[in-house]
Amino acid sequence: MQVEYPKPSWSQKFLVLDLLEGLKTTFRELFKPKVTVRYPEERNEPTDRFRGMFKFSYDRCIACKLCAVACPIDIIYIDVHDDMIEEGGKKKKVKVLDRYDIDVKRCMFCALCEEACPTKPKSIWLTTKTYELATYDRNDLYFNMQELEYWEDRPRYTGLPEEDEKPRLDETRLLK
Amino acid sequence: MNKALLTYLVWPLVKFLIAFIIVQLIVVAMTWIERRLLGFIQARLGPNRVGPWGLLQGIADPVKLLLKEDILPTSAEKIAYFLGPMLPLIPAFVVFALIPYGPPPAFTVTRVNVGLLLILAITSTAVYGIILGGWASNNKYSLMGGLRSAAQMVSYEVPFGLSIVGVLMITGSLDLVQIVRYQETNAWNFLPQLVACFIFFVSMNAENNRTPFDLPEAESELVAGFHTEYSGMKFAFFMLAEYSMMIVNSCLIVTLFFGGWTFGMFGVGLTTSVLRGMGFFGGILGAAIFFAKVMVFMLVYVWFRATFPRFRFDQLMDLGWKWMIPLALGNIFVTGLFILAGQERLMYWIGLALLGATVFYLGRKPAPRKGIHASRVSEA
Amino acid sequence: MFDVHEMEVNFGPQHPSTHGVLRVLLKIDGERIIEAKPVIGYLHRGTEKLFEHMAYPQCIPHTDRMDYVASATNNLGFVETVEKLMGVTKQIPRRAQILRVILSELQRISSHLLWLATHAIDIGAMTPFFYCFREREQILDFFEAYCGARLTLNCMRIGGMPEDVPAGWLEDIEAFCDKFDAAVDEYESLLTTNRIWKRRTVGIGVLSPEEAIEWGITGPPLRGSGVEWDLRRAQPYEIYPELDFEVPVGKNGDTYDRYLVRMEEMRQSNRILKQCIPLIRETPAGDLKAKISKVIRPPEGEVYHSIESPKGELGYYIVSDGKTQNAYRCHVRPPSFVNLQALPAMARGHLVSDLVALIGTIDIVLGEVDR
Amino acid sequence: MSETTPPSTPPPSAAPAAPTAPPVRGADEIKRDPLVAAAVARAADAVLDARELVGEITLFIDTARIADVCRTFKDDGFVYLVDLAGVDYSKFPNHTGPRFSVAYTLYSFRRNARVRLRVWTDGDVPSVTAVWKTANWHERETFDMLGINFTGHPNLERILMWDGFNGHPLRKDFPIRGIDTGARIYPEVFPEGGGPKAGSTGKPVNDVNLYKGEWKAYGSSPAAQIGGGAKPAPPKPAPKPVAAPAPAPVAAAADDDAEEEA
Repeated sequence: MQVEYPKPSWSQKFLVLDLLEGLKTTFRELFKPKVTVRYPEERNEPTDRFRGMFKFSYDRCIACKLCAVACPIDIIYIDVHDDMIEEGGKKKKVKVLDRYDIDVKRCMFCALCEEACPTKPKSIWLTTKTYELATYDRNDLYFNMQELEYWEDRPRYTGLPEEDEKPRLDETRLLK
Repeated sequence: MNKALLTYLVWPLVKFLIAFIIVQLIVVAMTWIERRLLGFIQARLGPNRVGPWGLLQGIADPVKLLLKEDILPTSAEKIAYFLGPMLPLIPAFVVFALIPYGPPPAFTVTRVNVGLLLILAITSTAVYGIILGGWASNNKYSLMGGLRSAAQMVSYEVPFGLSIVGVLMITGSLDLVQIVRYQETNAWNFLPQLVACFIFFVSMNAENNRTPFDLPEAESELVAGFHTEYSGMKFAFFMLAEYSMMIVNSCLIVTLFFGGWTFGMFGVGLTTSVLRGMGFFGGILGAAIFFAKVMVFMLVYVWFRATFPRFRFDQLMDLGWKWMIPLALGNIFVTGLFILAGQERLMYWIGLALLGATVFYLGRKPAPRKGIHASRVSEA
Repeated sequence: MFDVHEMEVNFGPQHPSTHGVLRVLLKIDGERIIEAKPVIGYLHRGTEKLFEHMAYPQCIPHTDRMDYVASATNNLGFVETVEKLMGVTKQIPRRAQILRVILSELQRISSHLLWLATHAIDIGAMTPFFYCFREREQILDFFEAYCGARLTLNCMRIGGMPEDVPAGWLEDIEAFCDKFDAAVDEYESLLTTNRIWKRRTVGIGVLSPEEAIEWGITGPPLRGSGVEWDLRRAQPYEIYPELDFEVPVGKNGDTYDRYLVRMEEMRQSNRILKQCIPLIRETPAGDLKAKISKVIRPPEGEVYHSIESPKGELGYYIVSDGKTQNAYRCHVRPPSFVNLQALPAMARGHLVSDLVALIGTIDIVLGEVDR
Repeated sequence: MSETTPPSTPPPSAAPAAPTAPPVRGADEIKRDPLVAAAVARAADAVLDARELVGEITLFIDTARIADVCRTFKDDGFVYLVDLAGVDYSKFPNHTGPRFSVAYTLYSFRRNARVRLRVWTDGDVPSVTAVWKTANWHERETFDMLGINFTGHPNLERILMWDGFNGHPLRKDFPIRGIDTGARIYPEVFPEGGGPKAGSTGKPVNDVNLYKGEWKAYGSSPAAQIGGGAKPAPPKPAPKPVAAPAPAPVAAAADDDAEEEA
């Protein structure tokens, strides 16, 4: 289909109507409602499927490592050891989760780990509707098992650390 | 105290200071108004954080710029680099002594019988600072911005001046007060001189590097044009000069084409004599009308900025030399013919007819273009 | 006196209108471009190398990051290629196919809106930018409602779609579609007839159809040159054969034609969306995945498959060794990379200001150029 | 452009393969396919082999004659070079023969179908930039990523990596974590070895040369040097000496740690 080219008439050209048309549009827009949100005071509620900060449930996790396998960038670190417990007089082998860390600063929030999780309900999920993850220290974005489960209770940021304690940009990490 | 000293030195200085302060207040206000209005046009809110409705933005910005580090590029030409932001300020400020803000004599600073020429002469020197700043920054983008600015100023100075000639022929004076007095007894000059008014308006946009013509600082092409390397207070000076020049040109177009401080035509309405009859309050009212009109044009600047794309450099030159100048010359010729024929009133009607036709066309809904809308046509 | 005094200017990589980190080495005489040489690679992340080292499903989030303003079509291209290699293209459930089309057409609109926004602001019209973003935000809201992310969607899976549509989603899209044509009219009222816009775009960067094919240009730039070729029509995938839409073409091959073509494409995408919504309502809910094994291990072989991304032909060339779960080699044919190649030819003889318009009209995304 | 008008329905050759395995055609049969028959007939001796998978025809071409064959195909209607991709087959299971392969995907608007030409090479391939202008960047990219020399290319330099980069990232022996390129952003602040300079911050310098041995080994391995270096290489480039003091040449210490247990 050939696109149609506008062909203004001579009088329209003479009266610069093409320019005035644009002025009309902008003038009309002046009185239309504004769409911006004054962020810290007003917030848009994320949708139910919004992929935000992780949440982990130790009780549900069966230590199957499927999430770590599914992760495209290998930021889920899991250590497991086998343990024997007695249940109803029988000895039973269970996996015990020693370590479940997520390096959230490298995460790209693709939610493949959530998709891979076999438990129902999921033991790792991202639909927490939390997106304000900025910190002053990179290391604060490395979450271990407890932090992943109870990050709401993590101590809030209280101020810049002292000059000596400030983490330095470590080039080794960049090169890796 | 010596009466002559009072008349020729003290009072003008006081009046100039008052006018200067008002103008600077407008500049400060414009930094907020422009962005706020742009925001509203663009479906957003604009600066609304500093003070109620962001009103204190105009103060916060200069404070920030003052406190900012003043960077001097290592390879810059130091003297020229410093002079760059200063030079445009001088003409931008001096001109305010020449503009009649209200009914004379109380509300004019000085009354020069060739005031118009003097203003043109002074304002056209403002470009030196921009060229100097652009060149001295030792940056290719700055240099290109400076050169563009120079070419643009030179080109548009001509239609700018020529468009005024028609007004001069009608009013028969170079004295701004006389021009205003003429307009209150006859129609405002934009009616008989609609074409000249258009040319003047376009040229003044070009002179001020405002949006359809903002090539010297075209941020998408030249990063920031001539002030790429400027920061802090020097940058603020450039901005101050630009906004001051915008106000100067708005004052000029109001004075020349829109009846200055008066609000009435054919001797009806708030003419000078009526305002004088009201005493000092009348003078204040006249000045208020004047600045209200000026503000309207300042807002139109913003409106244009929100609407139009930018010309290309050669097209800008084309427009100036191939369209604006012939059009201005033709306007002079036609005006002369009308004056010779003694049919000056006829020009009003032509101007009115043109305005009416524009409004009529604009009010109509544009016919949908068939091909582009084929998707919806086929569905119907 | 009439010597040519060349000046070399580094246009980018940090420049407001190079759409990322493109660097163009310019040789200019005054403002006229004698030679423009694009220098790319500043955003090279080795995506192809990464693809060789991760399983096929893990690659999908990485395809998002190539053309990051049109990630749904990137996903679509990748999953379709793998499906073609596995020979399961025919088994994809219809609902998943329609959903893929809906997502990719929404993505096309959003990508074109971003193009229009940046193209207009490059040429100096700043207001269309905000109007476009207003509508684009709504589309991103749809994406967020569907898959939880706004930009890097990761919204398709090999063999189907991950999730069904959320409640009320289709109604929202319908409401958006009804309003969208008026929004395009609004953008056009600011630009299409505007004489300044026409002066800036008509006759700039003219590409003849032969030249365009010689340079391998695809997508709207090719159609702007008058070649009626759209992969959705030429080699239809998903449910495109059933849909009624036009392929707009220009005739002069200049920037203005490319602009008109893209504007019309937005309308046509909208039209496709309107057709898709009744179609998806007819299909049973929840039928979204083909019955393929969870472990994806395609047979040995090589395959090239391409789809019509908003920017042109987005192709994936995958070599599989049949033994591992990851591609032995995955080469991406990014449309921007190939289209950008014509920039020197298009820019020669134009002014610096036109270069900005040309970069805008090619519609490059540096994430895709450099990968 | 009457030729570019696509037919309203795609020919069956473009349709994706049905799940039931299509009958496997022999090489001669594929060569007689109406899609490629005309072009193959004109360059019959250069077409070594033919294969078909999911409806896509792959023709194996004599490396030395690829430019001529491409010209033939272009004249026959395959006017559009879709894609040009190099593959390093060195770690392909059960692969013998030349290390690299270059695949040219051509498209004919008239037939609305693609065909793939492939050549095998150990380093040199004649350039097809004279046939299609678009091949220019494709070949530069393939050279950059895989180190395949395209002889006759007008401007064969690196395109995605920077000039002077040593190695070709998409080769199978290139470590996925990258190599030490020696690039330092601010040499005086961050000297060779990384980390802030001693004394500049009052802190001890960190030792960052974690993978140095491996990098050096890679830089001096012969694998990194076929057609390596920044300059447009001559047809048969001599191995370029690296500046780094070469330790005993180690076979490419490619440590692909990403072959994960996925």
